[in-house]
Amino acid sequence: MRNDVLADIFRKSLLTRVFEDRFVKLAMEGVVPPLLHPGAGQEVAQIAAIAALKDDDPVLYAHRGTGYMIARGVSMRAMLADCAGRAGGTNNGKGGIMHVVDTSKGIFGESGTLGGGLVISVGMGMAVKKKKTGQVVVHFFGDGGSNRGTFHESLNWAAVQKLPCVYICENNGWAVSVPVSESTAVENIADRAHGYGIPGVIVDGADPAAVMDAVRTAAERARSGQGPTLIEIKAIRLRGHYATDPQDYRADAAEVAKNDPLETLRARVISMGLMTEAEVETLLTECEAEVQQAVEEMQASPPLSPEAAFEDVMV
Amino acid sequence: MRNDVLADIFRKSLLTRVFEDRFVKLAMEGVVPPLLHPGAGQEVAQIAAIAALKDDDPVLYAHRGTGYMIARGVSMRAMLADCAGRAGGTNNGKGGIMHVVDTSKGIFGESGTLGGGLVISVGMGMAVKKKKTGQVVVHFFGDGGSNRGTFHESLNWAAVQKLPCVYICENNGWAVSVPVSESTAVENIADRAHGYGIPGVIVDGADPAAVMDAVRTAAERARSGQGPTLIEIKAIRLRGHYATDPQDYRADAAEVAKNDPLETLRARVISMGLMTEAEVETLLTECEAEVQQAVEEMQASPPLSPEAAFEDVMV
Amino acid sequence: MRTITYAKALNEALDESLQADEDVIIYGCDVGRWGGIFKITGGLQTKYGADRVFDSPISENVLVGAGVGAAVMGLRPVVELQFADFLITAGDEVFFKAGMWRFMHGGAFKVPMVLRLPSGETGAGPEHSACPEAYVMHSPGLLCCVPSTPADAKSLLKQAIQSDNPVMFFEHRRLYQQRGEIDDDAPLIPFGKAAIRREGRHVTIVAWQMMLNRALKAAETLAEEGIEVEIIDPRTLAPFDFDTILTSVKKTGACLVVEEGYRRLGVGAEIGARLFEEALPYLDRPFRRLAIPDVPISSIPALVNRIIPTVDQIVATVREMAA
Amino acid sequence: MRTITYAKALNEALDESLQADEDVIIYGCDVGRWGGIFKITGGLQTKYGADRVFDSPISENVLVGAGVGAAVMGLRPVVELQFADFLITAGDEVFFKAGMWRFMHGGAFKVPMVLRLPSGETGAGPEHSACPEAYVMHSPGLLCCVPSTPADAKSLLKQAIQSDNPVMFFEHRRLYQQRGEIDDDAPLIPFGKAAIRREGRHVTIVAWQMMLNRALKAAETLAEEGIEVEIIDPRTLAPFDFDTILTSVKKTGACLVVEEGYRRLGVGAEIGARLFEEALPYLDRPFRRLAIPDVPISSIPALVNRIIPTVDQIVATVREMAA
Ligand SMILES: Cc1ncc(C[n+]2csc(CCOP(=O)(O)OP(=O)(O)O)c2C)c(N)n1
Ligand SMILES: Cc1ncc(C[n+]2csc(CCOP(=O)(O)OP(=O)(O)O)c2C)c(N)n1
Ligand SMILES: [Mg+2]
Ligand SMILES: [Mg+2]
Repeated sequence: MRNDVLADIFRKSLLTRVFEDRFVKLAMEGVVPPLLHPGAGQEVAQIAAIAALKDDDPVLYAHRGTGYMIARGVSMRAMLADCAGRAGGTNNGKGGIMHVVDTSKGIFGESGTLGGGLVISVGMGMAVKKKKTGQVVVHFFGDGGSNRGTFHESLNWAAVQKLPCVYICENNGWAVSVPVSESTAVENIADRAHGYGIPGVIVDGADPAAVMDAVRTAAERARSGQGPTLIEIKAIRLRGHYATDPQDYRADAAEVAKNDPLETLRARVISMGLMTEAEVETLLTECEAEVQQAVEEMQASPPLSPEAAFEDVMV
Repeated sequence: MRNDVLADIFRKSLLTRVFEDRFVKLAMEGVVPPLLHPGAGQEVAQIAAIAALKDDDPVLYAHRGTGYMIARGVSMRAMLADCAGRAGGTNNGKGGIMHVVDTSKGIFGESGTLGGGLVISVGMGMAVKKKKTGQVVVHFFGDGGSNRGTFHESLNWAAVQKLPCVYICENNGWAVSVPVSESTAVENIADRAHGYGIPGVIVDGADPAAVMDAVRTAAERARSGQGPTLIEIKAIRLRGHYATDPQDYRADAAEVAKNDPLETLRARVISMGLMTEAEVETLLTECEAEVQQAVEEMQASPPLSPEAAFEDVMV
Repeated sequence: MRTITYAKALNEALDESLQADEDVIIYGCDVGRWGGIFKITGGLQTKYGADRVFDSPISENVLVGAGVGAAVMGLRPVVELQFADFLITAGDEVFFKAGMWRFMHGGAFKVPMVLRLPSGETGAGPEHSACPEAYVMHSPGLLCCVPSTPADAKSLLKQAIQSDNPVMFFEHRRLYQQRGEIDDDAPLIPFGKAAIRREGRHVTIVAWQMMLNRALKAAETLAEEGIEVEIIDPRTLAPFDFDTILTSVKKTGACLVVEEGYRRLGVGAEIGARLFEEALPYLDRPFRRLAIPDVPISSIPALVNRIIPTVDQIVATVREMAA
Repeated sequence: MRTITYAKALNEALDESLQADEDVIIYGCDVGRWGGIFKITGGLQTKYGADRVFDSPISENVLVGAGVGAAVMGLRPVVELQFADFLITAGDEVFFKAGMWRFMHGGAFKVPMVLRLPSGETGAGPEHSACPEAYVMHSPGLLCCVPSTPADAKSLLKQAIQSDNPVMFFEHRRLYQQRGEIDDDAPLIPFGKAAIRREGRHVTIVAWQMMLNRALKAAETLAEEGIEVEIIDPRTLAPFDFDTILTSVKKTGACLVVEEGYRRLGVGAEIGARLFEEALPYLDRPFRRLAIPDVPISSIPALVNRIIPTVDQIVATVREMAA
């Protein structure tokens, strides 16, 4: 893995963390609704995965975090505007943080019903295959969502058609308050690849190089017409399911906090000599300033007209 | 395998074949609608599977054939009445041949949407487990139906809960006109068991002893609280998808006809000395007479009142 | 008489039903250990054990379908979907399996299951915000409850669990914290019996749940102007107590339906059509409906408030009708 | 002018659309090699290749969902579900994904997909027999076609494929073999324009597809008795041409809706409610609906015929209305 790539993953992961922490604060202040599902603990892997793709490979995501968007350079101001009901958002007040979209950056949105994006990814794969655009369609989703029937229908048909799709399951061990072990009959979601005759790969979500490798291999496979891959990222959920979740169902929170992949990456970046402690501090300050600016710009944007409720239904 | 059991499987398979062939004739004559999906080629395995169960193990089936019902002794007269719209049927004109039901014989019906029975089986498994009845819930379905999302959701949750369920997929190579290879990403449906941490077993549908063994093992496993099993029966579809299907999409029909499991079983029963050729002929005549009697009794039953259309909606 | 919240009323109904009948089980995402994302099942797993109150995977199709299967075998499952919208996600299981499994098997089965459906706007966009009662009311084979008060919530939920038919039970999230009196000795409210929440003689309003609250507020303002509205809360949509509406409209000559569902082919459409069928000689003034104007539900309060009927709109509409 | 069947008209529309636009693809169970279980896609795979016309697994959720995904990326998928009922089975994908993917992403996408939905009674029971248009018409974000003649079928299907919005296209199976004239030079029929199939002055009947045929037959009998009905075929239910109905009812003063869907909250409910809202001064006689009386559809002809409106019922109802 190239050093500059690693540094960039660190920078974007840090920015994501700062952005989401600020988002949660804004939610507490009532500036935006508390509907963010923080991605803390998963940003490094999300951003590493995106780093292994081409910029125009379309991405569908689930609800956990904004790493995908930050990785692709979606405007933080716009995401905040989506939530605060101000002009200049990505979805004009229709979808809040759940449906951030920016097709110019390959961000293709989210299904509010879990697993709903899987079926869409199949059609997107059909289209890029037919149009021979060379793109790979990538869908991120959670362990919980992988228990929906759409997972089965989608992976099967994508495999039959050898579609250029990459399925990335971020297994963070929880679906709201339910641990994977109580909802899912296998330990590794990747084992399910076997039922579709496709590769199933497990990677450590704290290891950006491993994530990039796996995604790069899967994307190459997809691009060369060999069909989809299922990648399982072993992840940790550092925060609650949603911003204000008390997590009173959870005993592992403190334990998990010790293994924050962002901390691991920070230490690595420093130990590798890519950045000094001081440079990391400076970077943090820069991230905070960047987020601050986004917040201010968002707040300077006019509120959406209530009449926007009637727009965007049909062409 | 005991000889008397084998002979009984032969007898019931022959009766099923005779019954269904007569059904198709009645359909041509306009006595019943042509909605039967003939099970020819699959009866031996269906009946062998039922032979491995206890009489009160509840069975859900899909649309292919009537072997399950004949095996359990459901009245042929009643099944014909269901289709001809006469009194004395099992579903009072509501469901025709698709929804034959006789809970006293453990026949629990069919979902008209493929895969719809899978989800129901899970709840039935939950109930017999909770009530500790010692029953095993058995669901038969086709290869095509196994591509529905309900397969995934059901097998996962049944496995998580270690429900006393046995899933039997009759893979006859076709879903109407679509060969399995074009719709399904794996060669063996049984491989999908891997994604649910349960045993996946493949058996030859022409070998009743093998089918019985597999089902008995699975039922024991289920009864002892170890959870579900997925059994794949490699089957052949001798007839068209429905009674009058021209099968013009199909090149393998003649080839397949050479391997009729009922013929194999007949030869075996004779070669083992369980029956003579003459006894088999007599049995055939008896089956025809039994079917004839069912037809006559059905025709002697009064037609349903059209007002029955309003009954059975709610308790 | 005690005063409790709607949420507590639901919890008590579940608790007492679990207590009364060993065949009652409860499951759904997060309902067990955590007591549900809206905390309606709180404490029940601890009290009744994880074999009667338990969590499920995120698999709405099997959640509902298993309810049918369990019911068929003699249990009384109470299943929670986290958002009422998800009944669409489990469409086959709701409409064909719960609604028709008995029918298509000629009455061989009873399907005593309850599907709990928290409804109403959340700010989480169009898949998490609807009041999709109309789909249910259009479909044969399903009962449908829409309780508006803590007392009704408790009574109807107990009744639903005791029913031998499948019941779609809509709980409005915005009512969870609303308090109301409850009489522990009152008999259970029968299905298909509307409540007259306010008597009046000028205009009949039909409304339930959050819209009932708004109608009641509007009525106060209108009363000050001398306009007396009669407000009818259907309590169950299937069966539907049309007679109470008919009697009222024969008196007032005018009817407004206020609902939080989509307008086109909504509950109001059925009420309007039936009045036109059965009460034409009594209809003095045009029928009116306030409902979501056939656009999906956004995620921003300002936009959402633009499409869900408000107290002001109710007041203005009734004023026009009474003019 | 040529005379062709409704089935042939649909096949021609697909053929010409595949010919005209490389982005059109067709898939569904059995539509490829076999040309569809109702033979509507016959010959198309041979002509356009298996990468444009192809078979699918039995996976209704991904069939519809992939249509949305393909549409979003610039294709124009035409997806067949074998039975219109199955739109319930793919409820999430139909109502939330096709209907709302554009909306919830603030207009970032177009969703030019067509879902072909063969409807009407088959004798195969309640999951294979419905005309579930009402669910679609109740839901925002979807267009809805219900062509009744070969000419309409061809024109509306071509229009649907060219539309940048998702279209639910109901084809009635009982019409497939019906023949009708078609003018190859006629411009495409716009969405939202009803057809007056017969002019009259006593009673307005709204009906489409098989019920339109029955209404037309009934009209002949009634004409012999001096009762002249005006028959309106909406052609599309979303958008819905209410104005044509309004104009007619202002003339006749009486309206009967005949539909093959369930009665409660059906299309007729909406028409009745709107007339009551907008035409009260013109309404001489009570509104009437003939529809399936809110029971699931059986599998025996005698029982099915008891619940689907008949010519005789239409005649009798209009007679009462005109009396
Ligand atoms: C079909 C559906 N069911 C339930 C929900 C409610 N819900 C939202 S997120 C969530 C948990 C998701 O778990 P997982 O997929 O593991 O993602 P994570 O939150 O762990 O990132 C649930 C149950 C939903 N949005 N859609
Ligand atoms: C959800 C659903 N989709 C499609 C159909 C129509 N259909 C009925 S049988 C069948 C083929 C089934 O194939 P398979 O499951 O392999 O069973 P087989 O007919 O081979 O026994 C199809 C497509 C249906 N009934 N339900
Ligand atoms: Mg998770
Ligand atoms: Mg098959």
